[in-house]
Amino acid sequence: MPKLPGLIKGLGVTFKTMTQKTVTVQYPHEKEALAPRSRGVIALKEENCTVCMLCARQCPDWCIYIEGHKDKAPPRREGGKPRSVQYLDRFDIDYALCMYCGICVEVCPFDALFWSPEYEYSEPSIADLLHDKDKLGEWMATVPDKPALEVGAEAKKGAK
Amino acid sequence: MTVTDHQKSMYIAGQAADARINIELETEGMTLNIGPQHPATHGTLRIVVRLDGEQVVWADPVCGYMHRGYEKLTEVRTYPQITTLVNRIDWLSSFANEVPFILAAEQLMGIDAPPRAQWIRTILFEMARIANITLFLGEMGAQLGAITPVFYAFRDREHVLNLIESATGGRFHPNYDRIGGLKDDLPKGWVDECKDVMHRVRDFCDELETLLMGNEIFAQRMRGIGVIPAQVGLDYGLSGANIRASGVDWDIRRDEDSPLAWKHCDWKVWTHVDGDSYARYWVRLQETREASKIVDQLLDGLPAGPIMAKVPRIIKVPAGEAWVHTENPLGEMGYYVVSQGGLGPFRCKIRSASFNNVSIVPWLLQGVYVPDIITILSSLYFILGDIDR
Amino acid sequence: MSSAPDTEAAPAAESADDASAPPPVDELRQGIVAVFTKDLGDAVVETEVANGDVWIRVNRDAWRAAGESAKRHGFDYFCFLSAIDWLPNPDLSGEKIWDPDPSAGDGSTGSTEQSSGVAGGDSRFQVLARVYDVRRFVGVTFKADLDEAHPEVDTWTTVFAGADWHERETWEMYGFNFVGHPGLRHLYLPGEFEGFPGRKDFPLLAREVKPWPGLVDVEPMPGGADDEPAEGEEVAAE
Amino acid sequence: MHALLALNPAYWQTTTLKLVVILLTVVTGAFILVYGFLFKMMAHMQSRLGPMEAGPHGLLQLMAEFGKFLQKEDIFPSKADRRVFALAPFVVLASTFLVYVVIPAGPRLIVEDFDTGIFFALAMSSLSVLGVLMAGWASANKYSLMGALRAAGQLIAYELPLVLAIVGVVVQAQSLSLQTIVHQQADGAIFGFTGIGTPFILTQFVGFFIFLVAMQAELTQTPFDMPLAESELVAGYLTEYSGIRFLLFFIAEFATAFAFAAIAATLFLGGWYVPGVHGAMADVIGPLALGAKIIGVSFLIFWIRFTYPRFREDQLQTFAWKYLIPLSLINITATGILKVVF
Repeated sequence: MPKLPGLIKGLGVTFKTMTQKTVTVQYPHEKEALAPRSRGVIALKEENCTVCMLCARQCPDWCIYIEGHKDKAPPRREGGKPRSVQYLDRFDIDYALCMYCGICVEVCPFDALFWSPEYEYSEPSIADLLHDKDKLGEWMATVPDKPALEVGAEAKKGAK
Repeated sequence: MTVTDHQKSMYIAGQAADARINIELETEGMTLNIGPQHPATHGTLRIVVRLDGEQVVWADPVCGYMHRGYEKLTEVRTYPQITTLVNRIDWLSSFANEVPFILAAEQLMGIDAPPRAQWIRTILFEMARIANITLFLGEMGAQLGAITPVFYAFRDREHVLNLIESATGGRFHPNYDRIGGLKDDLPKGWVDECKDVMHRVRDFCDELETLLMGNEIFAQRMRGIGVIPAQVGLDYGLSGANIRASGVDWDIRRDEDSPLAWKHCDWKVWTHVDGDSYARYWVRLQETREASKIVDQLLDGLPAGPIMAKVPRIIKVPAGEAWVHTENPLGEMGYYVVSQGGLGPFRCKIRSASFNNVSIVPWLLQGVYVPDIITILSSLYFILGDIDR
Repeated sequence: MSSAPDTEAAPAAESADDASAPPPVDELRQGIVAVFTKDLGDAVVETEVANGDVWIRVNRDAWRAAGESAKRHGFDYFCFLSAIDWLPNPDLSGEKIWDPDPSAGDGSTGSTEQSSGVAGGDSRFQVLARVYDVRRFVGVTFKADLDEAHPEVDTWTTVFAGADWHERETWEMYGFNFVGHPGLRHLYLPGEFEGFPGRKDFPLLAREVKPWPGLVDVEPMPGGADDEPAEGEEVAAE
Repeated sequence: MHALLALNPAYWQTTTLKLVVILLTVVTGAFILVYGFLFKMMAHMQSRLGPMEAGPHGLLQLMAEFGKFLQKEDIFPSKADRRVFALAPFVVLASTFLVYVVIPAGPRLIVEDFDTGIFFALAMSSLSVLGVLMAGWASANKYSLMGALRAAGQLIAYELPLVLAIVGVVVQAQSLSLQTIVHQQADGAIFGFTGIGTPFILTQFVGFFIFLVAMQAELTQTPFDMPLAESELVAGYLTEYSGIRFLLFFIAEFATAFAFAAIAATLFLGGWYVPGVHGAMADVIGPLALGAKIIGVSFLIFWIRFTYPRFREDQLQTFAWKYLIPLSLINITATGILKVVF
């Protein structure tokens, strides 16, 4: 005959939990804020981008498509020669393929890509997951400023 | 009244049908397919089982449904790209997969990460262990029919995942480890938050202990089921809690001088003598408690300093071969990295724990009842990504 | 395979080259190497003790003897068994992994001609196995060169029961035939899969199907005849 | 009830009235159990909220489930034995409805007061084994076959302790009819104090414990839910059922739980009797009292169901034959001796 205390204690645990408050967050009504550093979506700061194609080439999933062209730009100093600057025509990230690894954000030498903890951008059709340049620009608004580091940490120069 | 031919043929057909049913029922045992979509297998593992009544005569796991060909992929990728790939092998404790790979690359390059990075790596390693094993502790109850523990496991595991996310950015796939250190330092207030989450993890372990371990039905279902003697376990290359439950006192964190920070805190390696499912569950429960104690001690002694060693921006690992293995939550996970000085490794053999842990199943399942198949499978605690790579 | 006395055949620079200051003598591991050389005699072709690990390369036909002697000397934990295909990686410098400064050495991913790793060996296929002693906490990696035409070696399943699955996987991926294995059948791949995907010459189809987005480059200046290199213009490498 | 309505309905009117009342109690009973315990209590025991979206606090969730099952296609496996497959849920449902015939909810609120009331109830409840076997065998699926065989073995094994547990009560009440059992409990006295009558739980607590355990097994609920062991047999004998037939099985399961809880309340907790209430008032308060007692008993059942893991097949059988049956025999002899002495 199995001795009772073990079984009774088990019942006690479930009864205690029944009386305690539940942990459910009812999603559509209440929303839980994500940590500022969590990788929800990639935002593009267009003016920083110099079409160096580094992110498209380092992306393991091949999901960044960039097209750009060179053009003459007014010289910096009035007397100088017109500068040739590279303009961005197309910068698409296909979130259907992206695995949120963050290599592109890290490898970008000109700080044009940022992480934002936004996560509510699911689409009924998978084609709309290809975010183009201005959609990525919109995400810039949701990029939090860099959180302070823990005590004892040395601020890395230019850490994203 | 003569019997018409039609009646005669109908009669013979009826007899033949009865005979066929008898043959089918009595003699030839029933072949049962457990999986590939089955609640007891963590992912897509199919086990073909030949039964005689309710007892297993012969069992053969069929894997490969989740085979992504990692070793082939690593040959065409650079080291940072492989770090993102590699934490998808054992997706429950994904940070724990990155560490041995990065250590192997660092060993080849002869670089050492600064102490603060090593300590934070160990903290996140132990938190990945907690996230992995708490799911097992709750889910083992579900395999035996108790629905409630799973929810406690997920409830308390959520806090650990939130912490990992606030530090690394990803709940399941942190991609936080770099050759020479870590990507970023911890955010403000992370250490105190981590302290009371560890406290909550210990409460969860006590709660599970009263709810399941004390429960006589649970003990009756688990004791003496799926006994693995130490020698057979070693032969099959079982590692982690599976081998410690059979009495082998071996833990890579304590017995090998790995650059991580396990040697700075005192903790105990738990072993059990029986080697049955109950022992495996018990050892894992103690390991979760030890892991939370390790994290507490590491948090207290976290040294200040840089998070990243001096590393060139484009990393070229010099030629050579390195084998680094660590004590992952599922068992011993190791990478045999062969490098020829390129951006990516020339060949990277991934030794995952669950592959060996499941290779013992044909030996272990002989003469076992059907409900015990599920108990034994869950007590071995494998993850499909780990088996199929 | 002529057993060159201890000179490194590998052209690639050895990490711990013996020429300079002799590495700190790690007596535990030297002892192990001594035990195996005594036990297996001349079957041991080459040994290597580097940064806390032991490699032993044995003759192909002494493979099972090596396993048995390992088990006798306390290495009863079977870690893994796999294979290395020393054919150089298909040329990936151009399109698959992009190397920012192509000037570095001979192409981005390693030498073009076949090389071999620690403890030498010059055949294309090498079988690789590792065993571990859970009491002294030390492990040994065994290697053996296999003939390229039809690679074949004795099975370890009689010595270590765990080798069964590993050998099935290696047979499936690299085409090594394990003599005496109870049932060499597919472990991961579907039944009628032909070809050995593990080998270096097996194409990785996933990357042939889709053009690489990194190939696209910035279009030159419209009417670009006179684009004299202003400072800081040609920053992107082709 | 006739005085209440002050009219003299013909026989067929009373029977249709009884039929309607029984139908309503079965459905509301199942509704209360499913919503109250399976949805809400289980959720809060697992620190979650349970259904909140459909209706205030998820009250209409069952309506949604009802609708969902109705519009789901009623699939018949190709090799299934069509007639037996179609009939199985109705056999189980029939056995549930028949049990309600003998349960008294008030001095006059009873469908038919048989002299052998409790004997009839148990006989009807053991009919469900037939339905389960028909379902398991007809769906031509390995899992359901094994589930059905396990169910048959378990239900038969636990029929015995169920019956023996009741013999103690019958010996003490000296009658098989449920109405008299309730009356016995109403006007007994414990050492002169007649306040709460003598609910048999005070003297028959061993019988009550065995009845609860055997009831848990009859309802195939954890820790005795081998037939529906989801982690091994996917869904036991219910694997091939879908649509309206699955709904019938589902209602039958919870209606039987309600029925058994009602029998347990009547036998051990004094049924509809509330101290100090007699005559016409008892007809009104009676059902409420019985309802409260049923809720209490089923709270116990479901509490055990959500906490314990599952027995293995042979442990389940040994537990029945080696522990429960000897214990109930001892209980019967003890009651017999005490009955004679006092």
